[in-house]
Amino acid sequence: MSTLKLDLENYKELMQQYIETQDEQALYQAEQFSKHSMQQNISPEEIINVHVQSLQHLYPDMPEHIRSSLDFLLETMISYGLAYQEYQSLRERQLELKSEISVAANMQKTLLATEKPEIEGLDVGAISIPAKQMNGDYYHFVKDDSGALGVAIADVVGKGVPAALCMSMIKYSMDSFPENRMDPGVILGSLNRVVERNVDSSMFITMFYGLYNINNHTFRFSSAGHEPGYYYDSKQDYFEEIDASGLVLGVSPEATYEQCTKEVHVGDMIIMLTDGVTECRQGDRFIEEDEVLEIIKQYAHLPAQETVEHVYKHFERLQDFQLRDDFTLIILKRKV
Amino acid sequence: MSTLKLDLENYKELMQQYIETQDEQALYQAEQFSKHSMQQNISPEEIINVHVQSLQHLYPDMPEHIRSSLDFLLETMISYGLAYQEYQSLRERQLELKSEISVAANMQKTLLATEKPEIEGLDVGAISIPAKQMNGDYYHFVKDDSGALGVAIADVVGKGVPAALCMSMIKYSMDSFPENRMDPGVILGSLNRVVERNVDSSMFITMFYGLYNINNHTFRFSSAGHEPGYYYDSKQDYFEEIDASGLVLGVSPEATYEQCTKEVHVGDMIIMLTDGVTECRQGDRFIEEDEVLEIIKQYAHLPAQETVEHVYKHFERLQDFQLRDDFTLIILKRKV
Amino acid sequence: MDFQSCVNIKKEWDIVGARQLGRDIARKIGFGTVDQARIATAISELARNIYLYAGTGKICFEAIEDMNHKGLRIVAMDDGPGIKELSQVMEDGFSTSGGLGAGLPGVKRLMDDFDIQSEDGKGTEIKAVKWLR
Amino acid sequence: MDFQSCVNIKKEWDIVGARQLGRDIARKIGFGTVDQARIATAISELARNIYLYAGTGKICFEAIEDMNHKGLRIVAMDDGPGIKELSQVMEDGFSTSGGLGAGLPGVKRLMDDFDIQSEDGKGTEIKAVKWLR
Ligand SMILES: [Mn+2]
Ligand SMILES: [Mn+2]
Ligand SMILES: [Mn+2]
Ligand SMILES: [Mn+2]
Repeated sequence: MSTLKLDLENYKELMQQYIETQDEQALYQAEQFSKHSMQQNISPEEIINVHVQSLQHLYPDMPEHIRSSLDFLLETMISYGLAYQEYQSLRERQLELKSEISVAANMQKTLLATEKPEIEGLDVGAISIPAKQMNGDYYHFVKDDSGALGVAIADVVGKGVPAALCMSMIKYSMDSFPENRMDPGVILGSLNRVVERNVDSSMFITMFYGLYNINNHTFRFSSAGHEPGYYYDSKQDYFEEIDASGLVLGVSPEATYEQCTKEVHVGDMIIMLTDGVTECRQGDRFIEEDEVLEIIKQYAHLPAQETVEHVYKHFERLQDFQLRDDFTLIILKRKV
Repeated sequence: MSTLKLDLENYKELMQQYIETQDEQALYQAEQFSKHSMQQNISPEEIINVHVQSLQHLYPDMPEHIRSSLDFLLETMISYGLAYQEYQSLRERQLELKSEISVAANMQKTLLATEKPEIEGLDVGAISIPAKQMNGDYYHFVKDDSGALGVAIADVVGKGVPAALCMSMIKYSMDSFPENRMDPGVILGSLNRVVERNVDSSMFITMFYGLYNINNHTFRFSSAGHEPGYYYDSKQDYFEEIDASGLVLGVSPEATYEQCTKEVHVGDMIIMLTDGVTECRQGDRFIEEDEVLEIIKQYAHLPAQETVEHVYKHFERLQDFQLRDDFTLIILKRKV
Repeated sequence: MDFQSCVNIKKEWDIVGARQLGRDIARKIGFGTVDQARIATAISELARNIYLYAGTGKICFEAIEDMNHKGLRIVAMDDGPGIKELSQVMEDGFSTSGGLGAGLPGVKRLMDDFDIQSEDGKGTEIKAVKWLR
Repeated sequence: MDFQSCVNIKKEWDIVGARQLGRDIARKIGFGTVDQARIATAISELARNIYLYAGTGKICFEAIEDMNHKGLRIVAMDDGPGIKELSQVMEDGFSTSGGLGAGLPGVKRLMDDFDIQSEDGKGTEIKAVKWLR
């Protein structure tokens, strides 16, 4: 109450100064005054009221119709005042939610963490960056009993919290698979049943699963409707799409997954990615597939981890530092 | 532009009406006018502007100082106008988040769903209601090979999205336990290691795990720092606390869990709950433990499922239909 | 409650009548311009809710006094269908959707105390108090 | 750009000078009272940012014209530390925290076009345009 009275004095003086001199300084201070008032949660109708009172002090002979008109104006401001108060409480709630989701995002990071494997003769690079706080992409490495390397890369249709919940399900399902049965087609088949049973039918997951056999350097893979990967033939300097037929996870319990095999030669690369990489946009323009491969090639001479990081930075800048979709890129390069 | 002009006419007429008659109807219409303006995203400073223009039309001889004062007033409204626009965009974002979380909450329901077991001679009731959209409480039933019934009840410290993520982890871990090894102490021990490994150290889970042996009617249980349960002796009309010592999950990897056993007689009940039941609040007053037990007894003659539902409704009303914490209550009643 | 301090709400025009009576009483109690306008807006919301959702009902006003200060109590009653999802209706941030109505959270904000009782099929009673400061 | 249409920002007082010059040019271009006030508020924000975070810099004004309409371009330049987290600074809802500053999202709202370039350690340049409607 006393602060408001103080402010009334203040307002009256500033207004008087402006009326007398019409100078910009008074207007600048008017701006400061209103910001200060907002900090104290003063509603716009109270500003009108202070205005009326200031006018009455300064001009006791103010015409009655002016006074009435200002009462009328005040009445129109009540609804704006309500919106203003709702704004304050919305902002608080929003901050709460924001911090809640940031806690969840950190948990998700811990939960989904996978260790990049150290494997003799194979250079591995992997990066996964969420567009918002929570990641709807997922990748996972696992070595099986025979020393083969299993690589999963997945994308939930949808972003944010629901996608994150869905991904943690995938992660736990995969963790519970026995470590000796790692055929890509079989793994996708089991995951498909888990997703079909547990998740609302409106939610889909695409996944590419590959198994790199370190002994004979073959790459066996299956895909559940996922973005195709690429094989880079370094001798011919040529990219070849690698894909296998299979339904996205969670659509039909009977889905089966084709399994394909690719021989990998020294110096060649296997590239796995999500559509957040291939569907980068620059303004309204979608990036062409060729452009993505061009950029990968540009950094291909570097260690695989540096390659994926440079490619990410390239497309991050291209998109004004605001990803439209989660971005995940994995590269396996045969060294010897 | 044209709508705004139209509104200017409208405002002028209403204002004139009010100045001439001072009647309430004009003020009511002023309110309608401002709501209509808000619908069209018109900022408060524009209302001031319309006011000034209306005054000038009606009173071309308006004193210069009044005109100046209104320019000054307009200046103070610019910041409020900005807040108003931010309010609009915040509200949109909030609606988005709300629907995102409601999708996630539905997923969680599907994911955490557990079937209430039908067991000869045992009457089972269970209810779990989240305080906000997502549930940080969890319960789970499982029958083991010997026909014994395993019951888990858990509470994450924390609510909302992070708690939900945490709970889905618990659920997947429990699903991956072999179905023949169901000693309460062992189960809590394994879960403790999972939580300790996977979850940020700031997040705790309390859990009570019980195993009801249908052959000899004994109840074996362990607790990870969870709210104690109760045994209701129907002959003596007496509630006895049942508790076992053990650390909350996720604090120390070496925690061990005491196992206790309780014989269950015909007509008696085992009550498991979370602190959302025992820490109900009415206004500023916490409910006493006795009150909770009193209410349970009041409905104990009903089938177990009806009992838990009536108890929930009682405390929901007591708390003005706004739960402060997730509410979970399970009752096992030996029938024969 | 005194008969004369109630207004029956049957048609839109009655909203204005309720505002008028409420504002007069508020002025007599000693409320200033801003509070008068806030009280009138709260009355609008309550009366419009009756008019739109219950069809008919009434709004009563009472000058009250506790140890420390004077105040105005507004009671809105109807025998309409009642409000099923109270917690949803009282939720913030969406009441002024599109700006057409401040809704009940708005009334709660405009006044100092707010209490609502509603039973499915048996109507709604809302009590709101504004204290003179 | 014409020398006379720039104001150097070194002390708080210069904010008022920038507002004054900007408002004069806006008035000459033909902007009405509301837009003049919005432009002045945008100038305040830009100038205060320079004063608070860069120490010194300048704000320039230019009357512009495309095929359809006239407008005012404001350019705020400094050699300060630059803005590291652009996406965070431009995020909505938290800029007016506590109500002390409308921040850059506020400037974006007050004007029609908005463009920002900032390099870590090399300063910031903000261009904002308001079109006459
Ligand atoms: Mn996705
Ligand atoms: Mn994607
Ligand atoms: Mn909890
Ligand atoms: Mn709890």
